[in-house]
Amino acid sequence: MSTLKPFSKIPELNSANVLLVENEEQFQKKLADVIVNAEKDVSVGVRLARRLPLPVENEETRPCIDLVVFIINLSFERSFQSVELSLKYVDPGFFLGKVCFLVTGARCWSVSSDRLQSVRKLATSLRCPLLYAEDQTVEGVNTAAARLLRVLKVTAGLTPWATGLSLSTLTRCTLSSDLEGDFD
Amino acid sequence: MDETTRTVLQRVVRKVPATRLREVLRTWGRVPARQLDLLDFSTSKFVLFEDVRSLCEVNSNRLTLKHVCELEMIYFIGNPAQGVWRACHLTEPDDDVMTVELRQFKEQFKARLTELISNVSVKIKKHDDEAVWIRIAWGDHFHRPNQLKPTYVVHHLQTPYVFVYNLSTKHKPLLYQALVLATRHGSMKDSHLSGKSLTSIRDFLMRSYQQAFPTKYARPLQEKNTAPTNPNIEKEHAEQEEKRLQLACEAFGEGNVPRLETATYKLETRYRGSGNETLNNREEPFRALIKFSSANLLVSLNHCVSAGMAETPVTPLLSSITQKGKNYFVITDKGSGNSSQSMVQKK
Amino acid sequence: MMTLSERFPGFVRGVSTGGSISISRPGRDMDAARTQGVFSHLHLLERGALGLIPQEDPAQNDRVDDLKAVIHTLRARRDELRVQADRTRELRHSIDKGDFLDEEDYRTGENSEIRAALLTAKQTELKKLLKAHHLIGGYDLIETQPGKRFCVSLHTAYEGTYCTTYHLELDLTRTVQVVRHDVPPSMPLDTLVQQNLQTNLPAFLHSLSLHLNALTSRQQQIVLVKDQIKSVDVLESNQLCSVLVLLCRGPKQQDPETLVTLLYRDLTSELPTQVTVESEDDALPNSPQWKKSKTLLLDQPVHKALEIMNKTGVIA
Amino acid sequence: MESPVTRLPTRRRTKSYGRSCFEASSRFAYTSGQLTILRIPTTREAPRARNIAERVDPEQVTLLIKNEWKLSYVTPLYRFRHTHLKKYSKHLSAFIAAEKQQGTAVEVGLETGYRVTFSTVLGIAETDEDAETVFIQIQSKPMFAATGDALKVVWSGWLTCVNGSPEYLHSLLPDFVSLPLFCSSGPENITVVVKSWFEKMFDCRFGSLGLDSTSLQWLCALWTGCHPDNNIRYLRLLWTLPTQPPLDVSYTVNPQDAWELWNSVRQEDSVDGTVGIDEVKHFMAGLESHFFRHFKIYLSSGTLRKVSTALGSAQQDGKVKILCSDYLATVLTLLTECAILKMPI
Repeated sequence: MSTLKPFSKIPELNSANVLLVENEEQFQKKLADVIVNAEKDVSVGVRLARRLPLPVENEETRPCIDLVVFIINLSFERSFQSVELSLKYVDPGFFLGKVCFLVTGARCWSVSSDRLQSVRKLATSLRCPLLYAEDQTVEGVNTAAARLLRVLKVTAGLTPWATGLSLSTLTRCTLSSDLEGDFD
Repeated sequence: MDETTRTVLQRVVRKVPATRLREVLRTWGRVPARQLDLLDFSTSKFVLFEDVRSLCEVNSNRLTLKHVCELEMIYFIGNPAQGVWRACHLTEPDDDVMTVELRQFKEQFKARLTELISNVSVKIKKHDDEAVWIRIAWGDHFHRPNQLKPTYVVHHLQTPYVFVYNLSTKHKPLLYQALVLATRHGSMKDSHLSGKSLTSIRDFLMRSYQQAFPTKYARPLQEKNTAPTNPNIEKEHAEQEEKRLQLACEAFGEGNVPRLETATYKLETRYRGSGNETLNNREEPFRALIKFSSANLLVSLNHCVSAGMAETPVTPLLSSITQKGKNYFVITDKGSGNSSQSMVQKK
Repeated sequence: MMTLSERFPGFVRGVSTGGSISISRPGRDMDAARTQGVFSHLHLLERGALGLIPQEDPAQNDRVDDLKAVIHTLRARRDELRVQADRTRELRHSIDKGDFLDEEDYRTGENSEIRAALLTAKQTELKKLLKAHHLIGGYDLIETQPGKRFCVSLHTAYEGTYCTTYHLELDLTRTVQVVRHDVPPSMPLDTLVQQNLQTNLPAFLHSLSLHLNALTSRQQQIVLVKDQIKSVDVLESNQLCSVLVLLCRGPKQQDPETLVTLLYRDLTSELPTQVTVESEDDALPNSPQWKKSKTLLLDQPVHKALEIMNKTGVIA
Repeated sequence: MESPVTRLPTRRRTKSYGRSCFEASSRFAYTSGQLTILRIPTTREAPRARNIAERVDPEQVTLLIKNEWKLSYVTPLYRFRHTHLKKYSKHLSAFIAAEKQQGTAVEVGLETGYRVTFSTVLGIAETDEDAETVFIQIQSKPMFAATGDALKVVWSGWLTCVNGSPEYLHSLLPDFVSLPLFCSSGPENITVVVKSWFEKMFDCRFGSLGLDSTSLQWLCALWTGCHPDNNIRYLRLLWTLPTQPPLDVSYTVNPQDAWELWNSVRQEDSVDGTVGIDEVKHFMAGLESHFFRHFKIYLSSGTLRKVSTALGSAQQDGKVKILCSDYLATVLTLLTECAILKMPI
């Protein structure tokens, strides 16, 4: 079992790499296609994973990961469970601004409201940003991809005067005061 | 035309969709094609029936029940997916089982069945693809055979398989006995396989569908031919994905698999959940009935495994569907206190 | 250490020119002067003039010694190779016999290189053999679970064309068992399994292969009959193709139709075991040409027999 | 018992209007309409069998437990008066007739006229804050019916509030009555007409109410807990896995075994009549892991679609059937809460 470490590889010039982790492997494919085609100035690499830890065999070929995105589909409980298990294999160094959560299916009318709350609690406890995305429409996918790309460029150090840590501190998920009471 | 003949004819005309009625009547051949062409198939079924009836009476003044039953069979053979078919299995074959041929079988079956029950009408028809179709209308000592709720039986000669449609438990032993004797077998039992599509359960049982076996040569998987992905996108778990797909195909077949709708498991095993001491220590089984259903069960299960909703390797409980050719299982523990399972067939 | 020709620049040349060593001497001296410097050469000449150098040419002496040393090394090398060759022969022999997994050798690591090379050679050879075997219609074996399960592919062919390939997955954990297969269900697989599977796997596979190939042959024959002989109707057949009922017509319009029933009791054969001919005309089946046709049908694949019957005018 | 006629206005007047709806929503900047300031409850009262017939007219009870109801939520009704039900009845029948005349919405067979009856079902409400339940029945007379023929019920529906969150009810402005749960049964086109009448009359909005998996799990556990008092006969859960084509998994558990599992996950310190969400989750995990040991399929990768026992059934798409009146209060409390949570504030 190997943990994913942020500084085990030397970063390449003008390139950024994002790791999309999703148990269902649906949304990540759509996102990846948009992300790689949207960016022209920088070489953006996308790694798709179902869960962590990542296979040791790919260790050599895997570039330096600048951002880890955990995608959670609220319709399925397993989606959340799988992310919870994967988090164990992320080096604490990543949580200094290089992890974010992306939630889909929050708009669905029969979605469990306490599941969304659990996700929010998780993101808050890890001091990570939590993004919402619409996975059913093309527009939703494009928007989500554009947001991730912007975050990625910051975490990869390609945006002047911004760092992943500062961005993440500004945008991290917080709970409203009365809900925070439940959470220690 | 007597009353029963009329009713059966009316039912057939009503049941057959107007678009197909002409074709069915033509195959039947009791009404000249010329006159059929003049019929207006777009009118109401009520008018249509009257037209067909008068045509029949004009052309063959002695149209009997036999002829009308034949018409029903023609339609039914062409459209067998109207209800649940059950598969049965002939066992303990005699030595001369291979020599049974159609004529002999017809005579034997009719003779045996009429010996067992007095009021019964049997019609046997050989269909193109090696199958023998039997239509049985059951009656008893006091009643004439009920032509409106016939049982259909499909048997492939020289094979142990029999497919039954609409058979009541009352008539089951009679049919079984007649079939066993006519096909020169020792006994007959339920295969625990049922489905709406006759062709599917037949193909499934006779294994005439594409099964995946490992070979030395790279298989031309359709999945491999997907559009080339961007070189900047890398799948970390590509290998596992491939492996899961292979295992799923080995367990549930690939490509065009027979269409099964359900699989049912009656679990009578000890509780096996995690972290529950009270129930884990309980001696009695935890009774549950699990039913999987889908428009195409094997495809769904295949997808379930290949998409990672199930762990691999595929559990023997699920792979038994294809391996044993059944979709009803009773699962009990092997002995008491033994954690391994065995499948015990329901008597 | 210098090589032979470096140390004795004249040696190579000397050998190549046979006995002309003395002729080359001045040249050699000049060479020495060039290589060793003028002073040492003068020193050498001086010593010679003073009579301090023995009569025998010291350089020649040196060369003889060196040559002896060379002979020695070469001999040693030869012996070494001889031993190695012997050992290789021995190993090869033992590998051929099959007991190549000598634990003693493994532990000591002796001969490991040769062993590996030999094993690779052996493996390549076996692979080629397997390929050849497969080409002539053998079975493909693939391990699906190491040491536990393997999968056999049985190819069938008819008249030089590959037809269906059948598969069997076998489990070896306790007794040999068929886990799954795609052999047609009417095939008497259970009987074959009972006869041979536990005791003689090759025999089992052989008999199964015979059955399957015979089935393919019968299937293909029916296809060919339907395809090639238009005047004959296939009335009845079954999945196993063990019964074939044909409706034949005479060459003339008014000829009665004949019903020919072929029974294939021997499932490993592509030829029928019994032929019956029925006709409305009772005399016809006993007519000499039909009697002849019966034997023809027993001896020839059915489509060929019918073709001959068609040509000889028995049927249309 | 007081009649609602005298009681309701009094109650409205004594209410504290300390917090307005506006304030409540402004405190919660993060939601997109799904979450509310209301806490999702983590404990509930264990269901106790109560003979509801002692409090509610048995005839009215049979009306509630027979049908399968389609659920909706309703925002608070402006100037709804329990005293004006007769007027509403006339109004709605006229409205339906008008709609039918237009020929757009209502086209149900050959009925000539509709008769609408509004009535109050007393005794369903649990607290003083709950407004009394209102039952609506629409009957029609077939065109060719003889004069003596009874009217046929073509549609029925009701609005209710049981154990509504006091925090929420207090925050309502005066003149608003909250009956957040709307149940309907009958042709969809009549439902649409009735809803539009309500929206016009009382300035409210309807929205369809789905039951999320947590609510279904609550019902599953609560019903199972009733088994010793009231035989549940079976516990059936239906999952759908997102395969192509979708795979339905129905899981029917023997009632005694289900109860024993439930009993084993109950915590010792919670025997004081409450049930915790942790216990419910444990129970579900217990059922799922038994399934997993056999089939190696993760049920959690699909969605829980339906829960049913002999006491009732509930579906993800908001269809509910209550078959045993003894636990009416428990089920309606849960559904009221779902309705309030789903409502945009």
